Amino acid sequence: MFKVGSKLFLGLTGFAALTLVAYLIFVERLALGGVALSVVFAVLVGLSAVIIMINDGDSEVQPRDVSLVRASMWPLVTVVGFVLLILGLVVAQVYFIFGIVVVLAALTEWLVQAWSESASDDAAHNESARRRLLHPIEFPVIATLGLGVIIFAFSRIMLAISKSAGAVAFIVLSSLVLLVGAIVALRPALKSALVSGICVAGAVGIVVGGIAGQGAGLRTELAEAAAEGHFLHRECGEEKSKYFDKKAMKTISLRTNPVAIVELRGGVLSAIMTGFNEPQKIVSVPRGNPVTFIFRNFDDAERRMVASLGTAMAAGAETSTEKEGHSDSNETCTQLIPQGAEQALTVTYAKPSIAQEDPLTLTVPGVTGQAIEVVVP
Amino acid sequence: MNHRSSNETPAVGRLSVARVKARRFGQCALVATGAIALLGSCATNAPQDTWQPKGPNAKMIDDLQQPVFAVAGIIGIIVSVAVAYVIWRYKDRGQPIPEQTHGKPALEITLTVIPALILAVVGVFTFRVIFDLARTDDTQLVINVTGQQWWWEYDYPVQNEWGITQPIISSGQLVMPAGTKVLLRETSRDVIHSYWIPALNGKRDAVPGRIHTLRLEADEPGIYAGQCTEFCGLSHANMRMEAVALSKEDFARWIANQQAAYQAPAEGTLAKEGEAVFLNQCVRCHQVDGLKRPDGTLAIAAPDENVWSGAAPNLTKLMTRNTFAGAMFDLLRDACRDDVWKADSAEFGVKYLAGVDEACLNVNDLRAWLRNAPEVKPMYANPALLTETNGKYRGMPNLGLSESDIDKLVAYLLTLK
Amino acid sequence: MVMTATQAQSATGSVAVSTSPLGAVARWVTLADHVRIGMSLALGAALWLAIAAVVGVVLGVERFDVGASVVNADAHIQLFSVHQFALVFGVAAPLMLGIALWSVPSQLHASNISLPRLAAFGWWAWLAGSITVLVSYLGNGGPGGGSERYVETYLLGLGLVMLGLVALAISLATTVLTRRNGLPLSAISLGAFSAVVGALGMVLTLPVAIGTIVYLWVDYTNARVAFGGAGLIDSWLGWTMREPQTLLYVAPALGVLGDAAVRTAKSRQPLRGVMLTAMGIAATVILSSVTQQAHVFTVGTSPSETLASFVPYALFNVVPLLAPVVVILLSLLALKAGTPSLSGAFVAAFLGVGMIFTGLVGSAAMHLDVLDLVGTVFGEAALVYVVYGAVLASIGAVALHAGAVTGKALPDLPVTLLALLGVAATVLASLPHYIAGLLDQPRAAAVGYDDSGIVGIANIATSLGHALMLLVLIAFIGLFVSSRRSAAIADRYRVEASA
Amino acid sequence: MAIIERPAPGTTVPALTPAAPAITPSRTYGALRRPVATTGWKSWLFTVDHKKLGLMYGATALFFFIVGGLEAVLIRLQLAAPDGKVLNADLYNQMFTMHATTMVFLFVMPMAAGFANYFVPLQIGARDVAFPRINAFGFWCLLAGGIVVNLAWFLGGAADGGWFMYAPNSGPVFSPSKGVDFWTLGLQIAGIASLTGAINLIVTVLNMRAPGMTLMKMPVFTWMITVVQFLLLFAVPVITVALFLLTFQRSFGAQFFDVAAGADPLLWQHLFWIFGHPEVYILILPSFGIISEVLPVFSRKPLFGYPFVVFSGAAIGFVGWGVWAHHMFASGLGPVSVAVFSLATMAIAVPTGVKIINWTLTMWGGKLVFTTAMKFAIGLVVLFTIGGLSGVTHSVAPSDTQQTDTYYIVAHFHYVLFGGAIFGIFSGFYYWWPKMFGKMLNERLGSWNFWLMVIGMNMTFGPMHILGLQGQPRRMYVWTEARAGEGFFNLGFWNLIASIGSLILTVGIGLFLINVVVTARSKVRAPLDPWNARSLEWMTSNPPKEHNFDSIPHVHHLDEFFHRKYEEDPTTHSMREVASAEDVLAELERNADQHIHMPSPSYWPLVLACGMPFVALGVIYSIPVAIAGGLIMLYALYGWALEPSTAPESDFDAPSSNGHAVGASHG
Repeated sequence: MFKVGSKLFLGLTGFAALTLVAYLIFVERLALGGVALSVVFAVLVGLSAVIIMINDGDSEVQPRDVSLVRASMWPLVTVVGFVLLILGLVVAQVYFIFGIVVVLAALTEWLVQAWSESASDDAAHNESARRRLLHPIEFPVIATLGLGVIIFAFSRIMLAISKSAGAVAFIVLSSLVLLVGAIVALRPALKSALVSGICVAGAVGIVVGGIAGQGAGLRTELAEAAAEGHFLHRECGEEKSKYFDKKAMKTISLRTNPVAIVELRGGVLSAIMTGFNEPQKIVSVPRGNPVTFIFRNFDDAERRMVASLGTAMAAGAETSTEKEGHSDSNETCTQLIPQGAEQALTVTYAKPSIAQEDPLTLTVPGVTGQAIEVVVP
Repeated sequence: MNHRSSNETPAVGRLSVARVKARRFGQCALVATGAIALLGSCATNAPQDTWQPKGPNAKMIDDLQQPVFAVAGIIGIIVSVAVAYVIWRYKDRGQPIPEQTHGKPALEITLTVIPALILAVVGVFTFRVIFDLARTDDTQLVINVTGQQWWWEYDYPVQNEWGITQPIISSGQLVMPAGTKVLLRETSRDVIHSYWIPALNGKRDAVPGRIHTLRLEADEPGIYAGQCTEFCGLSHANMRMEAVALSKEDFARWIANQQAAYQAPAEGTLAKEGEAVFLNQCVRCHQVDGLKRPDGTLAIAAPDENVWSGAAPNLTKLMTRNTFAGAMFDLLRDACRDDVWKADSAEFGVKYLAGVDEACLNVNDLRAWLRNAPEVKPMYANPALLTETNGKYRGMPNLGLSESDIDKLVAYLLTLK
Repeated sequence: MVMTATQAQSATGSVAVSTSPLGAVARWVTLADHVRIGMSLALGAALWLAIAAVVGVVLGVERFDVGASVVNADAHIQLFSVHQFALVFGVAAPLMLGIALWSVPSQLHASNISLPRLAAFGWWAWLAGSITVLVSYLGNGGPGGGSERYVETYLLGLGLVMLGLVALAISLATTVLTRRNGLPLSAISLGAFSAVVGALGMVLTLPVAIGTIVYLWVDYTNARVAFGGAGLIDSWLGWTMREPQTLLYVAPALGVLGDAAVRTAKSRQPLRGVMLTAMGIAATVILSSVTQQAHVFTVGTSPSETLASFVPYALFNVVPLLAPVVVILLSLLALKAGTPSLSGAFVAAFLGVGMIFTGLVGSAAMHLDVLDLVGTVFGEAALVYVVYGAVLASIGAVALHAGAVTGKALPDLPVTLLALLGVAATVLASLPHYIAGLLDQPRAAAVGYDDSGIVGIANIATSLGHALMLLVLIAFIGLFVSSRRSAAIADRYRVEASA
Repeated sequence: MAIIERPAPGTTVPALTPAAPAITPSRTYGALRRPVATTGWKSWLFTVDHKKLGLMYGATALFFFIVGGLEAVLIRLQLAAPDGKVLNADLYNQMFTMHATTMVFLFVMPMAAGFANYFVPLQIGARDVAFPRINAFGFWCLLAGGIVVNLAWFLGGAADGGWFMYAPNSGPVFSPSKGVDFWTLGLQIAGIASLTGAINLIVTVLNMRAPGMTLMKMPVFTWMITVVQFLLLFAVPVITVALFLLTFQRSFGAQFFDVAAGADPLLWQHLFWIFGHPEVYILILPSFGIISEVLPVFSRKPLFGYPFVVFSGAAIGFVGWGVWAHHMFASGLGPVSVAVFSLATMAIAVPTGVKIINWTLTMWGGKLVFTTAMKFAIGLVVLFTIGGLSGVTHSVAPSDTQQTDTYYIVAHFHYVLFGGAIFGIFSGFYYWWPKMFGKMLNERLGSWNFWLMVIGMNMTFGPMHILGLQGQPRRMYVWTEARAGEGFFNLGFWNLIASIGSLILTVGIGLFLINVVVTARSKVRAPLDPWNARSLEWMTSNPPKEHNFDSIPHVHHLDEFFHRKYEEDPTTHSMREVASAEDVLAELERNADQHIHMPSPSYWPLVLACGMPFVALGVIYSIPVAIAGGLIMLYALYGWALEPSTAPESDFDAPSSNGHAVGASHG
């Protein structure tokens, strides 16, 4: 029953036990060394059991020679993942996450490859089994990565070149795609290597362009608009930015059912409201409710409408001003709009008029003596 | 049927005997086809009956729907009878398998064209009524109506011809002059509600961000019941409203009273103590115009800090209304309520304008409401569940008032008229 | 089990057999056979040996004169540290594992190692980790480094190195335990046996070190509140780079000697079981070096106190000596019993094990309280003895197995000469420090001792020794490469290997 | 489609002796080898057989019918008396929301899908649907969607915004519980089932009809199902978009319906009803199809005006797209929109009326046999007429502003959907039960079932007309005595009657379930042609073999089966029997096809569908879970796409030594 190997391991185990006891008696109790020796002892017990169980490896049937292990790059990729992990721990978290992804992906590939290769004796069959298991993962991941890179690179190109050049680039690129597609469609016998070569060349071109675009930075007006904060739609003072789209009405739905349409016509400001047959000078709006005014400018100068929100507003919550307005001021306004244009302004009055020292008004800077009074009951 | 209703212009008028019969027949014919043969007992004077118009707008609708219901009922009966006949006539009595006919196109085309023609006629009249009901250019009085969970706010924009020189704000009961073309400008502060006084007009949704109009006109002074009919959340079932039509003189009186200055309760009274409680507890959300703090400043409610919709009912003239809590409860006790509701149109104005006094006050419901509002009306007022609304209530929370505070508050509220 | 042509081809270890440079790179990064992995490791270790030798030379020169300094004095501590790391984890451990992986399958008549991809992972991890460590040293890292970021890099790199070594050791141990082709464990070659002993020892101890590294790294990233920082890294991890733990790394050397003796003597190994047992016992004892304590023997005031001091000392310092002693004695016995014709392999292995023994003896002596050697340069010398001894044994192992593995034997005479030169280099690189240690030259320091007289000479002598070792290394690599190019086929070894 | 060749039963095919390499396929692919079980739970779980899937659709739908029915009973109990205390406001709101959702999305639609799945291939003489795996996927999506929607009951309360889920009440602020999230995501998942099913059935009908079966020789049921599938194809994407927007609004802070951000809440209503109105026809047309099969069979006459019925169905399908805003007459659309939609709604009444006329005329002059199936069909004709006529009253927009959102509407659509859709479904149960299970449902119990349902249904929903006209709004968890009117026959009385009716209805439906159990335990087998039927699905065994037909019949007549059994006497024009059903079947078997290709079962539909609930739960609770679910789906999707189009022999272990077991299981 006990062969030499078993005896050896049993002996080692016994000796480890003795060492442990001696250590505990003579050195110290509950120290790291004691713990370690206990582990050593336990592991040796396990190993001895295994050795005895497999009859010292001296069995009749030899384990199948699985030396036909094919080359694999996954060990290396796993290590790359570990290096990324280290980099991530030391430098920046993004590497760490990337490292984890790489390690997990590599281990998955590794495991499946190992499993598939021992699945049967037919290598081709094993390869097909591996493909069937892993292609559903590999294809989408690789495709996503590839598309992501292409899209990102393309966006860098489009952000870097000027508006008109962007249109041209788009036309040229789509024409090229169409052309290549047409050629492929018309000549189905085309070598697939050639087609894929064209695709790869195109992709590489876009990526290179993207890198160049990233280096060049945003085109001027985008950079200007970003610097001026116009992506936040801030414009209530006297500043006039040429980088702003003045005809924007935010949404179509705002056109329907405003509380009042405020018109500036011939220097006179008036509010047109459903149900009132005459233009009004007083507008009654419910408190605490987002209400929409539409400002129409028939004056030949560029005008904007300013809604004063009252003094009580200044202390109020910022949610009560419209999002594009200045939350830190007690007035909000539309953009400057040219003749014939219209703009919507959504305002919420949180406090009743009686809480205000000054009347709540809608006015147009530069037009004196004209105001619509807003009454909040 | 068609010809009779089409000859009648939608106008104010008393029901003729013939039209009563026609209406009964239409309504009951339909019910009959619904296999319920209780013909004589259909109408029971429900306050929200959709077949009892009390104003020209509702009457336009009624004149249109009666013939349609009648025609529908007749067709229903014809089909039922035809099916019954077929069942009886062609039951399998051992007759041979019939000839395998595949149809008679001429018959089928005929039977297709007839209903199409009937519908075309109906369509013409429908068209007219739709556009008549949508008119906004003949308005005599504009009232803004704002829905929120779960009550209605009415505000009367400045209209000097009606003596409204400063905005009036009210809730629970829509007070309007009888015989006047009133236009409601509806909107909502939170979800979609629907304004519906069946006796005066069909319903119209109050949609946040939009202004919808609804024509109302009552022939006679009186109270007309209604109910929110667009599902609006937890207490949808408890969101009711009442339209009160007053004669033009009474309405002018009502207007004058609504604009009258605030009368502080006399020093040393229970009501004065109630005012203090109100200032302490209620004024955070509920505005009473003209109410001053002890330091002489105006007390301004800030419901936007406590209530999601940013509004709570203005209580300035609470006791001129007959209801509270979104018309869920009456402020009048039953006897007094019946007195007002069943008053004939001549006396109605006087009785309504008398408002609520201590003798008539429905103390039980009011006290229960003050004691713990969410218990008597389901509302989102559990502080533990308000994360989505940044801690703001939808509805009135439990204030945890003591009984003596409630005594004081009731006394104070009774002075608000 | 019939092998088809496809399978045979795939056994060569590459997907596409291509002779282009790109194909060569592809084959190399996807390696999964024991020969490539073993050789890669051995070459990597050789590079580190070169680094260690150069650093050794620099340190010897530096310590020749306390006052003058050729390198920045701030870098001293780093230099000593990198020297120690290079010797242990750069050279000894990967070299012995690499040689074992390279040669063990042929000793077991197996076609490949078990878990070859794990071994490949181990190799890459060791390579990446050791490069990381090197980078960390260059960036003022290391256990005593001043840059916190690079100290962290050092810790994590060291962890990766250990992870790689564990992976390699698992592969090696599994190979021996599962691929014996019917041979019972008692009948396998001593080389294979010693490899499994060493590998198991590493599998059992290095995870403890990895855990400690995690512990230390947490300490570092949390403002060093747990252990107090830089200075303690060495005291927490130092055991992994000192005797007797190093004996685990170099354990395969003992088996090389045993096998070489048998082959040289053309006889059976006498008392094989005793040898196996001795190796096992020694290894088991060494496993307890994770105690991280230097067990110094002090004669106490009472016999019981003396005993309490002696038992652990003997356990951790004296018993491990059993292994080299038994191996050496039995090898000599085998020579006596057989008809020896001395080979280069035997000479190299014998001298290598001798050097290891010398190192271990030095270590045991160092822990005698009476000699008062703890903290002196004596310990450094012991390490150099062990590691250079392992290098010599590796030369022996390559000479011994080259025929069976590559089909090309190494010529005996050059190997013998190189072995002798190697011994000279080893002794020159370490013995002077034994002496300097006895004269109280402190460890890992270039200041604070009297450099007049023999101490200064001893230090410069070590420089010569390291330089000489570098020469031996270069010469041996040259020898190996040239032998691979020669046409001679080592039939003799083939026959014997399969006998 | 993956197709493997299987030997037809009864034919002698040499045992499969593949010259396979020494491979053990089960080891090769592990869990990934294709499933082949023909019995046991695995044969159901991984099946792609349209009949099995049809039965699974049916069983699932029936389960949800019971769930939805119990919800309805609770609603009626709450409303039986004023100020009901059975449910609180919150629970009531959940109850009516889930009652509608369950009945519409989880009962009627899947039940129709079940019938369609089972009978469309049989009626057109096909062996399976065009995309069997997509078919299986559809079913699992439905089940997953149903589970997700109902899961909310156990995780903090079900959806409570009404099945119409109007914005902004359905937004995160006004419906803070997770119920609406479960609802939106569950319905999106269930929507996938409808969409895939639609594509599948359309392609099946267009491509896989038996030789000789022109479109105008197709059975009306198949026709109606086809129309429904087109409706689904266009309607489901709309609601999916709406639900998607709502999901984003709720889970990711989007502002599609946020008024303060400039949104218009009516957008939701338009999106919902553009789906919602065609949905009504999606619910009702399958039942129209069913009774268009049942009425001719039991009248012993072909359907009167077949082209009119078909084209009116198609017309309903078209015009159904132009009437959605009649659900929004009170929403403030403006008079022009209201007028247009009012007219369009009137127009759609015409083709609906055509159907009723044709059914009546089908019976006219026939030889009527009043089986339970026939009773339900006649019940449908009458009750749907009532529902249709009350619908016409709604098309008059001003009138609608009075009655919409009152109980009158509830009465109307229950007459349409209960009296119409459900009666048709029950008619289908009784008519096709012997075909599906080989046993006849008990006719005596069936008669009780029918009459209790008719009485219960009229008692429940009839009074609701009165309740609505008297001004009782719907969706109120309590009604108050104060507005109930005077006298004995006030709203309280009618509410009570309706509640009692609902209990009678419950008993009636309970009888059906009892009937199912009784029938299942009975040992009596159904005859081959119990009804003297007329269409192709009866030209095969009861239940049908896995491959449906031994040989694909050539079609010459609309009622092919009938014309194979009967011939017209050229002189008297009377019909005489020339062959029994058994003769017809035997003739087909004699010419059995030698090689019948049946699709292979697959794991992927199930795996793919299983990923979806994880995505849903992840969106609600934790995005990583959603990502995990997404990865499962992505994996399944690619696994599916890369699954060999033809299952190779090595893909699975042969089910038995001679390879016969697969095909012979139904033999």
